[in-house]
Amino acid sequence: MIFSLILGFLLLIIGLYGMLTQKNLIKIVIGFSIVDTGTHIIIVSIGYLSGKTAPILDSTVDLANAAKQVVDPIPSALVLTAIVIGLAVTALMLSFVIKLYQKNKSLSIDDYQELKW
Amino acid sequence: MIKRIFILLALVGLVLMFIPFLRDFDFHKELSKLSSQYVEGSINDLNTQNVVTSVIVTYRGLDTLGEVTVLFLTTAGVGFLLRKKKASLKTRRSSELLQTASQFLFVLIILTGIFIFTHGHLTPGGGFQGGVLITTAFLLLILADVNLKFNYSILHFVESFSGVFYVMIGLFGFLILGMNSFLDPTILPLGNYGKLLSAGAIPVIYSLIGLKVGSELTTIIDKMGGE
Amino acid sequence: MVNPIYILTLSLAAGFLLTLIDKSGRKLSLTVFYGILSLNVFIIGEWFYRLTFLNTPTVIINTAGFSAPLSINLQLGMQEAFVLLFANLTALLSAVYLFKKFKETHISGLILYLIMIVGVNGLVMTRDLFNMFVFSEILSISTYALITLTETKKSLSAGFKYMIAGGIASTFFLLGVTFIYYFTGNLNLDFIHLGNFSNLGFISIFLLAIAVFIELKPFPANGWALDVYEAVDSGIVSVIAVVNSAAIFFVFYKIMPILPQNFLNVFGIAGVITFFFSNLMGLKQKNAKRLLGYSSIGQIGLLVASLIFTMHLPRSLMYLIVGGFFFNHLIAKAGLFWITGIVKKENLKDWNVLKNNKPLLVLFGILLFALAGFPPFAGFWAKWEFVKMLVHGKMFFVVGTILLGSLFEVIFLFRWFTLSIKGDEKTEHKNISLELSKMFPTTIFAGITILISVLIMKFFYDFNWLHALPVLAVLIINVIDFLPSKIKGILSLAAVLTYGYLIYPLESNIQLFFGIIFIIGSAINIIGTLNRKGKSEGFYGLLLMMIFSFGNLLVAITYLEFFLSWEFMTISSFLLILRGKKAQKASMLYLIFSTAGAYLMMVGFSLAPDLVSNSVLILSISNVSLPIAATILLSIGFMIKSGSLGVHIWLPEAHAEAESDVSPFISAILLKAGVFGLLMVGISYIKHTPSFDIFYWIGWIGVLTAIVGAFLASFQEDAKRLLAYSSMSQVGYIVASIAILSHLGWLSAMYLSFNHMMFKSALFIAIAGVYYRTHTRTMYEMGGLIKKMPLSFISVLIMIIAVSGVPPLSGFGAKWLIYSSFIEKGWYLQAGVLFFASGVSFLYLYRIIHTIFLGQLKYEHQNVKEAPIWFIIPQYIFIIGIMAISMFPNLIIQPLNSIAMRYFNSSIIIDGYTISSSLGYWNGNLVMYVTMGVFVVPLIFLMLFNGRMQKVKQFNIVYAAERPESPQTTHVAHNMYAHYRKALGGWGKPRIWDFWHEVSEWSHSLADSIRQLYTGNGQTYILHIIMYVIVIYFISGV
Amino acid sequence: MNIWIKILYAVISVLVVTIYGLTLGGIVRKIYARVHGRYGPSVWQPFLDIIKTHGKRVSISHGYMFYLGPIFRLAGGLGTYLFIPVIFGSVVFSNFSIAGDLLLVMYFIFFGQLGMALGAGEGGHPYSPLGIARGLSQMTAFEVPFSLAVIAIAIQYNTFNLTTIVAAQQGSILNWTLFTNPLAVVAAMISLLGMNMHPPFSIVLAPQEIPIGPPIEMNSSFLATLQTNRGLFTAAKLILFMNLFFGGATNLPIMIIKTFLIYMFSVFVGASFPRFRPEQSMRFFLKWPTLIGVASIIFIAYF
Repeated sequence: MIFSLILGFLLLIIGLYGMLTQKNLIKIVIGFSIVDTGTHIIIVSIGYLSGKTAPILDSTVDLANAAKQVVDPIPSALVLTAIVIGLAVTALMLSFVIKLYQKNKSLSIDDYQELKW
Repeated sequence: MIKRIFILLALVGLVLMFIPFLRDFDFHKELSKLSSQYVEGSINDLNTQNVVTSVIVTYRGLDTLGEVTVLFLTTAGVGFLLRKKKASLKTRRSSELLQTASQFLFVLIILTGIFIFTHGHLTPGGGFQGGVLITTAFLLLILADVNLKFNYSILHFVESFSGVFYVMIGLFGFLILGMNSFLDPTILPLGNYGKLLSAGAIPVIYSLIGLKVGSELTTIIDKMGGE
Repeated sequence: MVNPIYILTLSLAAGFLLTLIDKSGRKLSLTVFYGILSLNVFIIGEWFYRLTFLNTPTVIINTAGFSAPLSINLQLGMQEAFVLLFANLTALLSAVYLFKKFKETHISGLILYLIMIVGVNGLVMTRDLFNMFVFSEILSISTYALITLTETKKSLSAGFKYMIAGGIASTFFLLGVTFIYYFTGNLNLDFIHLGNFSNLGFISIFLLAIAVFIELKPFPANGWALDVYEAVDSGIVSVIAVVNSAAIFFVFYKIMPILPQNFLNVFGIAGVITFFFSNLMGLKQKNAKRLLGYSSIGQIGLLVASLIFTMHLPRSLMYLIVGGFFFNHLIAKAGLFWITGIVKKENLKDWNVLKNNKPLLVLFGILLFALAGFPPFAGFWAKWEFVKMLVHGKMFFVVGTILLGSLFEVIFLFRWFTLSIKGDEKTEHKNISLELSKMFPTTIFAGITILISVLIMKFFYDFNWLHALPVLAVLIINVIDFLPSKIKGILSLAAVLTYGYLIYPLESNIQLFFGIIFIIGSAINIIGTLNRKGKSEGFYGLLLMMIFSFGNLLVAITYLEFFLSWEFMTISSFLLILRGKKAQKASMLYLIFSTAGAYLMMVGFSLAPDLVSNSVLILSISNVSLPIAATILLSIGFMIKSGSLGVHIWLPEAHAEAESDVSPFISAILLKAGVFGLLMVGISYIKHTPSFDIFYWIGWIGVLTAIVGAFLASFQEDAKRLLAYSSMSQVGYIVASIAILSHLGWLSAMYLSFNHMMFKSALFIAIAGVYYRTHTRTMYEMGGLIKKMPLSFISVLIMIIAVSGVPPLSGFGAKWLIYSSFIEKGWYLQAGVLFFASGVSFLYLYRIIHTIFLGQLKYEHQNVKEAPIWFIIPQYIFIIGIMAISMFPNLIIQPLNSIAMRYFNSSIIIDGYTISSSLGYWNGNLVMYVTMGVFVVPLIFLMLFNGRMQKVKQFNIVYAAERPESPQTTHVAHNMYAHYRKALGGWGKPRIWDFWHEVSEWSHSLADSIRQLYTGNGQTYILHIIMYVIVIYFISGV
Repeated sequence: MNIWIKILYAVISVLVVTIYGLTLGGIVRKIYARVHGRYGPSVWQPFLDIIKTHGKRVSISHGYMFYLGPIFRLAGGLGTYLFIPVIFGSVVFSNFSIAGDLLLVMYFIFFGQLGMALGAGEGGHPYSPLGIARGLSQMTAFEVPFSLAVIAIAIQYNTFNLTTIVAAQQGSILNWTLFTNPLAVVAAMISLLGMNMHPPFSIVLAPQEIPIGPPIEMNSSFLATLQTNRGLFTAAKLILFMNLFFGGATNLPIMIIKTFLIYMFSVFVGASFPRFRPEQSMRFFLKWPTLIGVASIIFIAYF
């Protein structure tokens, strides 16, 4: 599905734009989430085969000829892992944000650049 | 301003880089050889109705173990980051209605969650999805009462042991079936295709994953919720 | 044999259980924690042993009962085992290092650490691309969390930047993996083939590769990494810099087979660029950990480049190069990061606390030398072979960039080192507490570094034991360092003589001659060091190392052996110079120039054709025709060591600031190593006359060195500096005479070398004696010491006559030979300049003897005594030597004649005591008798007829009928040749010094402006990464 | 030849030349006086001076180097002279020229200067080192054109052997270096002005600034030794120049005439010009005479 592919890339770019322009740490994390989501959509969409069903081989699928009737299960499997990992990273990022805010009472990324050169 | 231009340039560059994918991408009409093998294998070797599940739990079981580990790590990481005692928030007690409803829903959601992860090899869903559902149940409780205290020992116990059992099941395969059989689900009988008790150890693994994911996510939400 | 899957599962299970285990006490959980880490090391260690030494085949472990590509498989071969062994070992030792932290911190810290190692192990072993992603995320996430082990604003913000950068990189990775799957239908590395890739396939591969590459921190997309290195606890940062980097580097290694060649080339160059710029920027760095960060990033760049450029080499060589760099980086960097955690000082200037802490200083030194790629450490061998390989591949731009980068690295690392030893004395610090848990891992790593060096020397190169002698000397002397310095001195003297005896049979002819200069000269000079009080810790070890390296130069058979000894010589002399009180800057200058010279030599030797014979290099080199580029590079390298004009600025500083009994070694002997080398180049050169007459220009440089050195010497106020410039001038003569490439020329070069060794040793020792008594080197602060130190005076008198070339002493022989050879060669104008130089030398010679020994004695020196006997003895040995060869020049001319005859037809006739060239003749013996006659006759006359003479007191002079008010105003000594300076006008300005100063300023400000890239803003870093991806994408031309 | 006879010849040679040199010194003082419009001392004044100073009752020494300084000086003069073959073909006046060539002579000149400088240095008087510093500096400068000229000669005759050089100039006056290599002679003659330390190069003993310069502390016998040397050393240098550039001499009268004329050249210049400052003197030598010397080398070597 070319549209979902386009959507995925679009989200990716939008997310990056957010990460690059937003000053608020939480918004940056959100940007990252959007990038992640975009990636996931891209992954899922490449597994799509037009006109085929989900790779769950219950009674609706002819078992003898199953491989001809279902979409690619691998991207689905991969995306699941990717999602979980994305979630994990996001959670950790948010914890960092919380911690940073607790320590410095600021959510602006500009306040965290004393390390340089 | 200059930074803006650079940002724009960077994004335009990225778009230029991705454009070939959108322009020249031609979708497969057939499953890849590997996928076909998975589909066949899922039926013949693993007796698993849900091919995605067989891929996740068996063929790419190491990934999944890693994935669980990632979640576990996140729990540990969040716990490590937010390791200071959290302060009790002063809040108005939530209404009776909310509490009752949430407790009612809690049981329902938990049961649904359990259903989803135990049927991971048959229907869409599985350990992760079930685990997440279970978490939502706890989230509901937390939302209803912010100062809710969980019994951490149980949570930890579930978390630890589901993980350890998962690893142990993996190792059983390895010990029983040989050195290439880490995480081999055929240590348990494969059962009948399409039944709950089929697909060897897959449902067991998926259930353990469900428990682990549920307990871990709950811990994460609990940790972060208090901050 | 434990299945490697246990490495993953045991740690994992332990990680899962630790929360529960911890409930029964931290002690138990710590036991489990360290137990598992050690078990990992053990398992992997066994595998490494089997795979490497028992030739066990590579194991492949499939999972889930299916084989790849259906299931994910793990692979454990020799390379994996090597990487894992060191990763796990580092992890274990880092954990030991963090023991205190782990005892107190939340249990999650232990879990994170344990699982991080799972990530590393999995990442290295897995063959599945997506699985790599999962393991790399395990690694990253645990690292992110561990960054907050020390919870500061800095570490948190660094961690956040790291996460974002890592997130972006893994997005690219994920996209790459996805599309690779789409285009190849596979995720397993072993099943992905390049053959049928479409354009999109290449882009996918590119995305994957660039993601890994970004994790390797290429310049300039690496700001986040620097911040992490700076902000994070030393124990954790060593894991990040070493273990993580190693794992990701290995991932890069794994995906390399599927990368197209044009990507690899681009990445290789990008690695080189990273190496160069990181090290350049390191120049400006004041913060110790960030400095290490820059170095670390640079090293990874080098590692990548070396991997890519050595792919086609034979396996064993590639392992030496890549493994050498890898190992060197891993071990040294971890150790140094640990030391930063022990010292706990951010600013380099505060590191002088190390001064009072010998064990730590030794560790620091070992690791730093290893990191900088000095022998005998692994990095040295890797660099040598790598440069050789690049040169053979004609990749000169890469070689140049890498060597320049290495030079920068040496500069900033050793600036740090010298500051630690010689930093500002004023700042007082409390002593550093040496916790066992922190010292233990550091010591282990320093030990492993040495061990590996030994293994490489023994098994890869199979060196003669002689070549390890310099290092052994240091070690042995260190063991007996508790003895008083006199005993060690006598032992050293014995050792040097024994060494000389040992290598004597290996020598012949020209080597024997230099052997006398190097070994006998050193032995006599050692007597001067016997005056040391106390223990002089470390001194004799370094001294022996230097002397043995001199000797080893003579018996070196291969280029590498020669270069090895050369580097040992540099190291030891650098450290010896550094022992001087204010020698920080001086030793740095010396090191910088020496290293630059060494790098040029390295390229030069790489260009040289293989040696055919198996005899000593100085003999076999005559069969080899060095290409013109090699000749030039080697000559420059040797001329740097001999202090030729343009690259001489290290020389006065080093001579002046070294301890006064070290200076004679540096001046009289070390410079001759350069002479020896130049002679060696000349030997090859004369057998083959290339079209471009390089030695003509070397001759000019030598001549100009002589005149400029003489002038500079004349304008000094510092006695040792004066002597140093004098050495420069004298060696200029020697270089010029070598460049003549004739029998007479080489005869004069060797003759003067020998003379110079004697008179410059004696002069420096004399000045050492004066300094010992008066505590000043500034000449105008002295004066009239002839009354107090007559023996020293006589020695200086004889030596300056010898230097000046006034008959009847041996110096005249040198002058006679040199002018004859120049005229014979037809170098008339050069000879004119040398005449001028020899005239100017009278200025400084008179100055040094007059301002110190003659004129008015200062009040504060009324009570000084003659120099200690230990200084007098060597001087008089040298006087005897000078007198002997003055009286009987044949003693030395005859053997030198026969040496030079090996290379040229003899152009002199020796008839009795008369030596005749085609131009003139000289009878040293008769000149001596005539001089004695004309001297003694007036003397007797005066003694007979001037009996009424009376001695007068100090101020009894014809002074306008007044008594001078003080010796200071009466002693004409300060700025003695002011009028000459005036006469020279613009020619008297130190332009060369200014030039090098500008070079230094310029590179530092360049470094400063480039590092402004790293704004510290996380978003900018993301932008860098994205821009970097795009730029590399378009350069690779996918 | 018996070594004792050789020594006897050397003694004779030295005595003759010393007397000649001292007389020359007297004549020069006379000439200077007349130029200045004075009557001037007797021509024999140098001899009288030596006898007088030697006979002084008070003699002081500042130390052993001070004591040795004049001896070094005289030995330098003696040695320089003794290594020069004075009269071509004469056995008596061939001296010890078999010991070494032109280079030996050139470097032996420094022997006395260095020794004297050291002796004077121990005197402790500030004028001594001041004068020495100037003298050494000027020496480095005038040595440049001189050594260039010597190199040119070495190229021309392909030898440093003084006897050979003189031999090559025999036969006709046109064989003199003066005519065969005029540029070298010009360079060398200019540096002779510096060597003789007459004005404008009299900075070492400059009477206005550092009265009598380095020997200021020297007295009695020490001074007498120096004065003796002055005669001998001046003559030695003149003989060297004569040998190098003016065909040498085949007998004593020719030697006396030639050296006298050479000396007159520097006296003439000295009487006509005021004194340079030190740096002016050095710059002078390093400019034109040096260029002339270089030109002479280029001319002789490449044309």
